Amino acid sequence: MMSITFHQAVFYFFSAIIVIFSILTVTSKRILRAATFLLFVLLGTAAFYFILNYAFMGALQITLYAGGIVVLIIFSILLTSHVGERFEPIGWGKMIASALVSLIGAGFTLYVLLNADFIPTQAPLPDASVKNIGTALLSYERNGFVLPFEVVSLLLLAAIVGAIVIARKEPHDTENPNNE
Amino acid sequence: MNAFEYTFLIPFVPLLGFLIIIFNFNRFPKKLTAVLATGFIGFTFVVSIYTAWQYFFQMGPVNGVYPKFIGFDFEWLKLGDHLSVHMGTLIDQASVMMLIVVTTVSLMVHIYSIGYMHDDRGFNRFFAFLQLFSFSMLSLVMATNVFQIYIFWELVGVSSFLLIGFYYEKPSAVAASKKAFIVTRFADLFFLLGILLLSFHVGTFDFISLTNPENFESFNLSGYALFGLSIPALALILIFIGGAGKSAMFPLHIWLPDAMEGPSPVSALIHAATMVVAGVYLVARLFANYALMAPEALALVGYVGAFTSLFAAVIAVTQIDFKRVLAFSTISQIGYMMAGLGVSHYGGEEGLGYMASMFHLFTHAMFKALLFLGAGAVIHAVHTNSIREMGGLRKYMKTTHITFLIATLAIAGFPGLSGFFSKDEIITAAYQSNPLVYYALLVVAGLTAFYMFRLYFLVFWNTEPHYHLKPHDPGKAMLIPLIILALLSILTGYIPFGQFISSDGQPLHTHLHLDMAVISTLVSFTGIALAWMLYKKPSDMPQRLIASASTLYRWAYNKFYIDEVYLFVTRNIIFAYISRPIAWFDRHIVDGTMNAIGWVTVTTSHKIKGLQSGQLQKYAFAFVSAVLVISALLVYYLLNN
Amino acid sequence: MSFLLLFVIVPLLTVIAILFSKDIKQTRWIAAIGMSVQLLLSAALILMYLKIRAAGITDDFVMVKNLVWFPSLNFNLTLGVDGISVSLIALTSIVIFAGVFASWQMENLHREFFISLIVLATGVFGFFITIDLFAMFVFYELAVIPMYLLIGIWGTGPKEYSAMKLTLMLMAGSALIIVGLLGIYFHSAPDGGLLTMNLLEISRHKIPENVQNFLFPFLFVGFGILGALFPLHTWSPDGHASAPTAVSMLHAGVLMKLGSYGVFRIALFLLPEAAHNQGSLFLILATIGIVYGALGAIMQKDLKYINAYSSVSHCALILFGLLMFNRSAMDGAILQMISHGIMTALFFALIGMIYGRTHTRMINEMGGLLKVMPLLGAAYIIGGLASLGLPGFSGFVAEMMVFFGAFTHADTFHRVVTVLAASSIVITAVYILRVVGVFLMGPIKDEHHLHLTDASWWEKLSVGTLLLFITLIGVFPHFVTETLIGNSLAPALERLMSNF
Amino acid sequence: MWQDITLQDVLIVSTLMFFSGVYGFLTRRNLITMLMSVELMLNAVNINFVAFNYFLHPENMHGMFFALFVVVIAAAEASVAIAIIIGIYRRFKSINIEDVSNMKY
Repeated sequence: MMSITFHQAVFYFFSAIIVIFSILTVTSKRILRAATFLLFVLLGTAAFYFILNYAFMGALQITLYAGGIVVLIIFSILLTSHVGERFEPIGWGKMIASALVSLIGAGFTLYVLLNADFIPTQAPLPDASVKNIGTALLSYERNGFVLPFEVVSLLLLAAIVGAIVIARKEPHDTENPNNE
Repeated sequence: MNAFEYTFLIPFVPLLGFLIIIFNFNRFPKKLTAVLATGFIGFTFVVSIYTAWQYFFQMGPVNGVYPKFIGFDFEWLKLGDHLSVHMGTLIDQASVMMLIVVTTVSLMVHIYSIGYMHDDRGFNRFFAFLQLFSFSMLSLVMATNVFQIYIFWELVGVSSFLLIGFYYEKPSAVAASKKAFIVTRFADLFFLLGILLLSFHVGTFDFISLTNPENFESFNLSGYALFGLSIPALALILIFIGGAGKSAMFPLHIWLPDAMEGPSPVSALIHAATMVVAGVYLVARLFANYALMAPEALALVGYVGAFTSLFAAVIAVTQIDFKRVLAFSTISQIGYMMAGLGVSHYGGEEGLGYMASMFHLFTHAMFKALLFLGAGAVIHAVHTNSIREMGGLRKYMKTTHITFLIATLAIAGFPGLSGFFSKDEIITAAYQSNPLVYYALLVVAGLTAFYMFRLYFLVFWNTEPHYHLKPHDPGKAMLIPLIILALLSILTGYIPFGQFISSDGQPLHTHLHLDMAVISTLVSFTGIALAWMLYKKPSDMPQRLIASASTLYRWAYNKFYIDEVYLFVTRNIIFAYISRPIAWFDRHIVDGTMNAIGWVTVTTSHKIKGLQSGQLQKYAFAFVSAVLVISALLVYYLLNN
Repeated sequence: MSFLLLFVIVPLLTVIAILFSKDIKQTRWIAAIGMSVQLLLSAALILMYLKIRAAGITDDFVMVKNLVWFPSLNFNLTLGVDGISVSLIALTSIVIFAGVFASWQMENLHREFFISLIVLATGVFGFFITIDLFAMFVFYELAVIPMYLLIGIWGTGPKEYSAMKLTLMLMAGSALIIVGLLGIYFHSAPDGGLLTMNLLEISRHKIPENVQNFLFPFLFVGFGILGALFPLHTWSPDGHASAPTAVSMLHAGVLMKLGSYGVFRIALFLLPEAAHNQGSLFLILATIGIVYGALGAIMQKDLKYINAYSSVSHCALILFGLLMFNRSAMDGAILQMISHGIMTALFFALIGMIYGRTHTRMINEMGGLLKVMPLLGAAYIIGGLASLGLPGFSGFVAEMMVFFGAFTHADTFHRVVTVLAASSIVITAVYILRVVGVFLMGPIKDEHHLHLTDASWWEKLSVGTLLLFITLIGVFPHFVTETLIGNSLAPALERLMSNF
Repeated sequence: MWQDITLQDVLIVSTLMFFSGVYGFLTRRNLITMLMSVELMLNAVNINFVAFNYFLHPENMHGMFFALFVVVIAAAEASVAIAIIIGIYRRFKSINIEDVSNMKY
């Protein structure tokens, strides 16, 4: 008999949340609701990280994604859309074609994944403590990530500058005077 | 051998004259040009006379045969491994005789032109072209090889083109110059092919070895040829077509009457005395080959000559343009020379026709040049070309009248004048070998006398129209050449020509054939008498005659519609049915194919570019689908291996 | 550094100098000086070449110098010349010299114009000084590409269409050429050595005959497109008609010769057996081209179209001569390259000058121009006479040598094509005289033309230079046909005749 | 710990999540919702990285670091994307993807 352990129950619970809200995110007719559903998905993901014992990842997920990106998205929604706005229905052809592609893709991927022979390992679990992560990030030895760390920091800088430049209102932009 | 090295001066000096004058054509005053040009040609004349004296009298025949000298020679171009083209001067009987003809007439025409062209804007240009022509013609006659002849053949052609089109603002002159060049060029194509064929089989261009009968054995003449002709016959006929083009033989004669659009001195020099006889000269140059290698080609020359002679004489009877009558007369006389060559054989007494033909060439040059210069003087005085608007001029232009009469008598074969002797020899030669040609030539002799005196009477006698300005004799510059040529027309007949010129180099002793002389004299007197009756006084006889033979008259008057046939062929067939379709074909089919390829490409890309819709989601859809397909293939591949 | 490299360096320096010029006056003087230097260089090159030959060196190519370029593929910039390339280099420098003076008043974007023009010339020079196939190809492309800009920007009439058509067709030719070149490259070392693009090294081996048969059409047609091979000549009338004067001159004068030079140097020299196998097919095309081009020219009304069709006919004669495989005809064909190069440059220069005055190129809209511009008119007539093969000009010598060479083949096929080809001399006379008669002679048709001026000094210089060389070669052909061309034909002839 | 959850279980969830993202990306017309779909896909990938790390190569933390960097880059990407979206909104008065098709042909 299949007995469901507690772990499994928790896992399935969050899996259900992720899958259901993912689908709701991409099908909801109201944009603000979609953003909310996305938040749930992100939180579910964070839960996965916790389940998999990567506490730092989970925390990062919550702060950066749930706290940062979703808020950003909601801001932009408020800037560009009416809150109660509903999407026009999608054309049947497009919907069916997209759904078909997605389903076939999902099916194909699952087929491959389920047929693959992953070799489970018995190695001890990594010590994903914040200290270890920090050390690895700033280490330049083997398994050290200082170079990508620096690259990413530069990238972030570029992104910040880029975002400001792009979103800045053009000083001589007289075409859209009502765009305060 | 180098006794004649100085002969390079003969063509070179006029060339120098041409270059000097043409590079200063808008700088030199007319007087300077006249002096320079006449001086240069006079110098050439003196050198030619000296050459003739040295050749005929100082050297004379060696062992009874006149030798051939190469005066000056250099290799101009190498064609392949063993053929090369030389440029040089060949001194032999024919070339020395031609030197005399060309330089004499050229000198006379130069002097005459000083008066004739005096008021013309293109005075310097005219003299430059005359020099160019003299250079080309002299180089042609002294050519050491057949290729050199071809080269200068083309150059005299272009000088003729330039001089016919001298009044280039006159559309008729432009058309005439074009016609002259293209018709002769067409003939030259055959000439070239003939040279190619001959040189391929004989392996040399050089006249001395080419025409030496002793070499004939060694020529490789085997091989197939067209129309059942042997190789030499084909080659020589092709060369003759070239000569026929230049010498205006039927059916390539159509350019010569139109060429009268050029100034009269030009007609005298180029289209009467020198260039047009180049064809005769060419056949004469290769006479040994014609006579010994391909008698059938020579026979063709004879028949074509005789036919042309008759044909042109018939047309000449009906023409009313002063210079055109003379032009047809020229065609007819050249036909005479050709016929003379055609009935001749190689060597000895049998070679009478050759000698006679050269003799006639010589005398004809003198009196025909005189006729044209006289015509020029008349036209200069009355400002029209139509003999219907002339008459009674003997009272106003005494000297011109007398010289013209001498020339007319000479060409009509009046006993004692030059034309009588040379014509008599040709008729004799024809009588000895070919009765058909003989009768034709006899008829032509009568016709010649008739149309020449018709012309003479209509211009100098008959009714006198009303002249706006009283015509008068031209100035000294024009009269002196007339008088000199008139003297020459009388005297040249008494040269013992056979002593100097003969087919095989051995002096030929000729005597007057009395029986022939009587017959031909009778014939020409008949012609003269007829013309006297019809045209001396105004009468309606000519009109009645015309009415009684109206069809023949109309055909002859329209030159038997040969021009129209050519026009039809060129304009309606070649232009309309070949050239225009090709132009169309090129634009629409060939180029159309290229454009169609381009159109297909462009249209296809227009269709394809719909895919590039700018719709991000369509791209993404394609992207995802493609990723799926590719990964599916990959997996399939991995699973099966 | 090799002396030959100067032929590429001097134009490039000229281009750089033009970049810094301030106005048209400076630009054209810089261009004129640069191209005069080039003219002197080619004179010097001829002298050096004669000296080397006089010293008894009988190598196929002299002044050979190997500059490594892509060592991994063994593509090198191998320099080297023989008499033929020397004479073509001289031709190029003459034409570009005259071309600079013919575009003396190109006010519009003058800097860019002269730069493109000289870059084009650089490509041509480069093509002639190298004997490495890859380097030749690179220079060939360098010559073709500026053409697009020159026609598309400075042209007249439907210039974009013409430029596009010309470039696309020539690029199609390039595509065929590169296939052929690569084919040769991969068969250049049959006994397992290093693959090479070096003409000399390739010629030491025999490429297998079946490979030759496969590659020959690619190379012949590829180069033939540039050499106006019927029926791939149609870029030429449109291209020439739209191009500005100097470009037409350079293009018809020199660039089309790249095609025939390529046919001679690469297709015939490296693939002799295939040339024999397939020669008659291309001979037929060449013969059609000769007659067809000439007939096509008769009915044209635009001066440039007439000359373009005439070029088709004359260039086909080059291919015709080359395909005769004997000394006289090939010598004549190469002389025809030079002769036609100068002649057609002269024509286009004159047409440009006349167009610049009358603003029309339609012959039936002009008349009697000889009266108002005697020098230009006379030059046109002389050019016309040269074009119809008058003795005393270079065209005659070239034609005669080709016909003589062709006539040494005694079989019916060769006789027939030779007679057909020779008939073009009559047709040429017809269209040349027709043109001359209509627009230079006769009464003046347009009152405005009465006030036109005759040639200015730079036009005289441009036309005079070209006329001088046509006449020099025509009067003293021996130097070019024997000393320069004839003696350099031996290797090609030897290869072509070795098995036959 | 957590031995009763297999790798496949996690992968199934992430796959479904990923392809919902794909579906959303293909069907949504609103640029912001498309961005949200992209975030979904990124998260699915992150889960995979972490899961592979956890189940297959626990001896080091490469997978986790990958995910870490992806998160950072996603943050940067989101900020730039939203800046672009706002820019587009200013320009076109719409953030409908079908209205933004000037880059065609």
